[in-house]
Amino acid sequence: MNTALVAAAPRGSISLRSIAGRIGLLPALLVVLVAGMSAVDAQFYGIINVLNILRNASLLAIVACGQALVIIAGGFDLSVGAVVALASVVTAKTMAATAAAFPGSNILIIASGVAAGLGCGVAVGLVNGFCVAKLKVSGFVVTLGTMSATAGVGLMITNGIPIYGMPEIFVKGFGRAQAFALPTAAHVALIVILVMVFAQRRTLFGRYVYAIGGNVDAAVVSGVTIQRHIVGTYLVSSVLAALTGILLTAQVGSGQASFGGDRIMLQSIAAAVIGGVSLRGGIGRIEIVAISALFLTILGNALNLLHVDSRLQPVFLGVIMVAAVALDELSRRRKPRV
Amino acid sequence: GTETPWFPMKVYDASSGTPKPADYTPLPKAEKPYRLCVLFPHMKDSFWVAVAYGIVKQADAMNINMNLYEAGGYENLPKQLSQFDDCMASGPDAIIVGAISGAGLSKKFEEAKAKGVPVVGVTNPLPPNALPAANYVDFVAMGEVTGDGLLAQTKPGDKLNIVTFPGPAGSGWAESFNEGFKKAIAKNSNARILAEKFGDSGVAVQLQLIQDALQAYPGMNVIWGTAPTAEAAIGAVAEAGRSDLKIVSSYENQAMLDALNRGDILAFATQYPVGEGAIAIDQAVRLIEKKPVMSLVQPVATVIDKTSAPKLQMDLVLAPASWTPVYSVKAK
Amino acid sequence: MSDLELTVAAKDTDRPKLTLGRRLWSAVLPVALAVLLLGFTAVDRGVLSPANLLNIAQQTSYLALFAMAQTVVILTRGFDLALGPTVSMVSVGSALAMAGATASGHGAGAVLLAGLGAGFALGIACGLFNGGVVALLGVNPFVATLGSYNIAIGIATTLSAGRPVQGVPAPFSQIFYSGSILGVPAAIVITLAVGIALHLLLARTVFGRSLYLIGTNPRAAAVAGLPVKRILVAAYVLCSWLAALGAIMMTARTGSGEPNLGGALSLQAIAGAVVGGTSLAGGRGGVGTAVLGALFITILSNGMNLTRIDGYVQMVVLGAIVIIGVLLDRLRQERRQ
Amino acid sequence: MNVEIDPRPAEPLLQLRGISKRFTGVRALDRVDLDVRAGELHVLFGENGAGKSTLINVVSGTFPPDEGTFQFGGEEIHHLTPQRAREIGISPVFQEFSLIPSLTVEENLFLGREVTRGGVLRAREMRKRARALIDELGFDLDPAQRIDDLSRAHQQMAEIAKALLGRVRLLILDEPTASLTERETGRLFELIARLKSQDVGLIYVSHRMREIRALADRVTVLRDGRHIRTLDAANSTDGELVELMTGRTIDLLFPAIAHQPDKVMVDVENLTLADGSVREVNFHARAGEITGIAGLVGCGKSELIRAIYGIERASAGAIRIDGAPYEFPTPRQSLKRGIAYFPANRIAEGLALSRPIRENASITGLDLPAFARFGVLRQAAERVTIAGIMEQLQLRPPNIERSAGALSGGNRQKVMLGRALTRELTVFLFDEPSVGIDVGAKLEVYEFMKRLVEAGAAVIVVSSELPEVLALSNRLYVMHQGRIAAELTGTAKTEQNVLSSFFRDHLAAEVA
Ligand SMILES: Nc1ncnc2c1ncn2[C@@H]1O[C@H](COP(=O)(O)OP(=O)(O)OP(=O)(O)O)[C@@H](O)[C@H]1O
Ligand SMILES: Nc1ncnc2c1ncn2[C@@H]1O[C@H](COP(=O)(O)OP(=O)(O)OP(=O)(O)O)[C@@H](O)[C@H]1O
Ligand SMILES: [Mg+2]
Ligand SMILES: [Mg+2]
Repeated sequence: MNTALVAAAPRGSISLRSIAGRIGLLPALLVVLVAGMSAVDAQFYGIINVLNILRNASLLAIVACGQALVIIAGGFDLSVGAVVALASVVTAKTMAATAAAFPGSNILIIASGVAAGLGCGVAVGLVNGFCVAKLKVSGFVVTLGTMSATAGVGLMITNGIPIYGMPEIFVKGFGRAQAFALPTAAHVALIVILVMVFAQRRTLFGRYVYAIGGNVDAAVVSGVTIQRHIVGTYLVSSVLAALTGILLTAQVGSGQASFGGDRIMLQSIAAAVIGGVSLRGGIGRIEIVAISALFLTILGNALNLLHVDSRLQPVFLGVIMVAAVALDELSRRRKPRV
Repeated sequence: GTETPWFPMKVYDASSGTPKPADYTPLPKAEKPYRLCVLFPHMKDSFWVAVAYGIVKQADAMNINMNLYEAGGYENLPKQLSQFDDCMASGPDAIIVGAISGAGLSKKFEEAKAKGVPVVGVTNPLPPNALPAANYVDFVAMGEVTGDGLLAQTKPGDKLNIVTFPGPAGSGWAESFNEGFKKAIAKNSNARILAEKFGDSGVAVQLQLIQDALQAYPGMNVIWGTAPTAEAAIGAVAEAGRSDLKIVSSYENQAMLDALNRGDILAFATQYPVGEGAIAIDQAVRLIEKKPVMSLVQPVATVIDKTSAPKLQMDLVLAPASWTPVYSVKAK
Repeated sequence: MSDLELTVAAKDTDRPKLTLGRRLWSAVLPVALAVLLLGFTAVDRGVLSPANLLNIAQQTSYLALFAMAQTVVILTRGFDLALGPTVSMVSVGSALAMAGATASGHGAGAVLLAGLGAGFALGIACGLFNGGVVALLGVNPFVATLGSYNIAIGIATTLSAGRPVQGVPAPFSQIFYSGSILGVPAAIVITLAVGIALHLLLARTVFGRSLYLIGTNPRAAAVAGLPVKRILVAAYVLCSWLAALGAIMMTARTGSGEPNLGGALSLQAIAGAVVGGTSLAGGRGGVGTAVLGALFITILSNGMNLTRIDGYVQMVVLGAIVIIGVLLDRLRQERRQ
Repeated sequence: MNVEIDPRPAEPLLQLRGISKRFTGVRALDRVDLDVRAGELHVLFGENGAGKSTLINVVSGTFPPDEGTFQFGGEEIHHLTPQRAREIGISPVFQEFSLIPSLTVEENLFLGREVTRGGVLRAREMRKRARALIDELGFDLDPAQRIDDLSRAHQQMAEIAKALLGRVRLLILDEPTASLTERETGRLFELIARLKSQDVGLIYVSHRMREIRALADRVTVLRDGRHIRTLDAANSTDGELVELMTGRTIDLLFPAIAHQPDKVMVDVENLTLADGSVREVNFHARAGEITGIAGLVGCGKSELIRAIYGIERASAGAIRIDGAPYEFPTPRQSLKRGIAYFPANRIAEGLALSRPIRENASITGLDLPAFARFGVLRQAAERVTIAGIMEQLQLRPPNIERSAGALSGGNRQKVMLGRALTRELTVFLFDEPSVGIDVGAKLEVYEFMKRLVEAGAAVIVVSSELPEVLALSNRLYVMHQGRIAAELTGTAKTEQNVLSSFFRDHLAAEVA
């Protein structure tokens, strides 16, 4: 290249700006929160509290990762909460049934339960994906519909009554177990996050998810197959939600239709959006979403440790959430480009 | 199930304002196959399934038609209002309501009265004299019973450091339970409430609250809260290695009974929800037939612990595990 | 392949000549509604009775009002998750104000004013917060309104101590609920009036026009000199004000201030708007779509209640039919090309 | 270059017969025939909306044609998809870019044909190949930069590079120079020559007569979706082509504008922008004259006028409008003060595409009593006014209730210009006014400017098309790296002088 003809060298500020722009303020806020809490309350870094935080953050992070993927592809998954509940119920019910049929064969019981739970995720994910990709109904409406239907099925199965009868080892040896000083859920979440980060950065699927969310028309004319990948995002999201349902079931020791609800759905979207995923699609990184899940969990934990009145806690949570994102927004505010 | 008949059932007759012990016995049959609507806040736990069980069994026994609607949860007051309207539009002979908010339905009650449709309140408390007939325990009193139950099992001189988990803020019942419990606890100077943690009554939410409370209040030695609270607490407490912690539940469900039998919890309270459902049907029929009716029935709320559990008439507390809820009953 | 065609085709808003087939298609949602109604009637005569039709109209009026409120902000590519908690907060706030005014011995008029004033003030405050955070701080609407969702819940339960607030005076319920004009119940009258006013506002005023332009292309609207921030704030304020009005009507309906009144309303209102054909991508929709969506959802659940479909089966049916309804609507738009 | 050479086929590389394509109410293509031979550059020529892009979309597999046959390399092709098109060597450079804004240049280059091993991307391999390709093309493009961090010109380069990745037998260029400056254009032309010598067929769309002259082997003229004639470029004149295209004779010269410089309307002193794209610029524009600004890509010329209008933030310096200081410009204030801005990107910053033309045209006038009273729209008055304006600008089709998105490029520009006629304005800022619009429309835009200046307005034109700014402006500023490098007037205003200002620093640096 003829260096003499470089008209305008790229400006130095671009790289700095893009670093700030891409990672954002969230990790810094997280550090501040952790440091502040550690200074104020020694309980905060007590081993049990840390384990609790990690476990709860892991559960949220797993759902949020799937949600983030769907949002990056330009969609929305409102059904995750209902899937968590359905998977929990179906897992427990299947285990109870298998345990009755083949008492004692723990491996078979657990395998069948987990498979059935994940199967629910696969089923709902496929329905979501099919309706969005093939029937071209907006993701919001489709998942709103499947949210209602899935929750309905979960309640039809249980009538809200918890399901017991899982093998002890599933609860004690898996749900509440620890390995290398970390709870099971944290290991699962770590694996999920690593796989997702890898998929996002290093696989065709991840690349195409960005492309589809960034500009569908351009992706089409570039020869990207759209439908398959959209189905893929909804599938991943539902399966991860089902996984969370199974982990919760193992932890609590019973299958519950109350696990789902709007709460976990809203939280998962919040974690994704606060983690820098753009609701317009095309932008977002899984590792930051995981950090954001951790941030939200620690925030809730901190409010409890600080003995904030539980009726007023939502007020603090709301203000801090808005403030964090507003700060982030101001710090990365960039000039509009033509 | 057991063959013990439900009736006569021991209740308080609070029609006059002061509760008097009484025996409740329903009519054997309705004169005609009336059409009844039943409105529930939800059918998402074994508690409301138990009420439904009582309603369905009694409707069968009295040979009337019944349709049951559930609103999907305590956050759905507008939906219950709509269901009330839908019921009214279908022309029922009477309506039975498990109110999401007694105060919130008061206008509907007036409308039904104006149209001459009798309404019976079941299980959830209502403003005084809102309806011609109702049956529910006083939630404050029931909270108090659990407090008394806890104190009764405490050795004199033992310090009680309690965190309460009453249930969802703004639900009304959570606040009432909590108030009654605190009233009872105030009688013992060794008992102290460290904090009140409101939150949705799902196991997952309660679990997080408990985990945090275990950290925030290391001195806590009593967990008092909803049935899901107790259910979540069992695991969390075991995990934290705090076998000294006492767990008390403010109401009943299948899990509480099992936990009590295993010794995982100290006690739970019951208001005999199956009986409530059955009585509500009878009250409604009496109102339709203009027969004398006990206008406010209060089932005797009792606290169940390891010693009283075997004596408990189980089929007034919970529906049999084999029973699946039915949303409508057709008269023969 | 057809993806591109579709997305491109959807941009076109030409009005081709209406043939009979097209006319039928353009009314697919109303036709689906009629079919639904007839289907329910086949099972239960009561569905089409005048009493039930009035009942449907009355129930629709609340949801329609909330769906209209959402539509205002959805037009600008936003939404208001805090709508439900705003309703709860306004219900509690206005009931407290009225109870307070009554207690301090004011006359009926002053009590009513106190209730309305407190309710609308809370609503407008909520709208200012949402609008301010979205427009001035540039926070996306999801996070901004999820924040105020939490804040409003906290305020509602704290103010009320978690209990229904008694003391809503009879005249209040008289005016906003049980009253009627020419036999039409107050809720329907109010929603009709608000609907017409809002339609005129959207179709005939600079503000309304600006909402559509901003929703369609915010950058272009800003470059063309529209005061985008001010309009966004106004849109959120209008949305919350409408929510406050709905809250007041519902408080009159319940006769008490309810800290949980709005629990699940946010999503239901968004669903109402979107099912009726409002686009979450902004710039498309209006009063008509909001009312249609609300009507669709209300008729569906009313019909299922009257035909005695079991509670949880209703949820499954509702989910399926919502998807089918929107699918039909999409096919209709495709047909128009 | 990664271009494999096929033996020259006996018949045309691409042969289309009777291709038709309808959109809502529009017959975009009506039984069009087209032959493209290997090694030839075939220009598609026609007015805005004649169907050029539609034809290109059909050739590259984006739209299936409604009817007609399609042969490529002697083979009948059915059900062409974008993937298939690329596989057989058809490579399009689109007018509306096929780039994903949130991905990097390199990720975009390989989009749809990533190098993978078992579904896993081979990033290093792709980076190497991307860098090699960009170096070979001589583009000043960093493969690791995100598309939305790039100027439109750089995006155009990325789009071109994307088309040249892999084996190309037919390269399609839809207005590739619309946002390139001299240097890149030169590069592109070298490249085209090389491709031709390698027997690649090219379809080229442009509204610039100079380019057509320089490049074309044959020209196919389209009008209203119909094939009018295909002729040899060597044996045809510009006038002839334009007449075929429009159906009437048009004088192709720039209009003679009588500049009468009057008072200074825009006065910029020591202006520096917050993002550093403009530094310490002193600049003024007078009423009654056209002030031109030229410069290479990224020199900050757009940013300068955008700052005056209020969509870029200044960090130092002063702006005076008609002598009065203008401190914190915003678009709304600017319009009130009589300043209008016409953005270069009419899709991102100009139009609300799904809204009617009427609403798009009246948008800047909504604060005026002519369009609204007390916030209530006067719809009848609006319809009459806008219809009048659009008639004056000869909008085609003349229906102002159609959505702006259904218009061709030139007509979209007319809607933008129409905004200027809705209110009293004294300063007009044009950013690339003729990008993407056809010869006829260009002349109409120039006539429009002429009328404005002669009526005493101050007009500022920023343009990458040198002949345009040279011919139109009375005074011409040349910008370089955010600063004013020269101010040329009268006889000094020559292409040679502009180019030497463009490159002065570089030459100096090279000498040093
Ligand atoms: N997706 C579409 N939907 C509806 N009409 C369209 C669509 N695309 C193009 N048209 C119409 O088809 C005709 C041909 O458009 P096309 O874009 O091919 O023109 P063009 O020759 O490329 O013009 P330009 O020089 O402005 O790029 C125009 O009338 C245009 O309005
Ligand atoms: N080599 C480059 N690589 C990346 N970004 C660049 C480069 N040169 C310029 N830019 C970016 O482009 C912006 C300006 O580009 P732009 O092309 O819009 O300038 P311009 O002077 O208006 O040119 P034009 O009018 O030709 O578009 C600068 O803010 C800068 O960030
Ligand atoms: Mg074109
Ligand atoms: Mg520029």
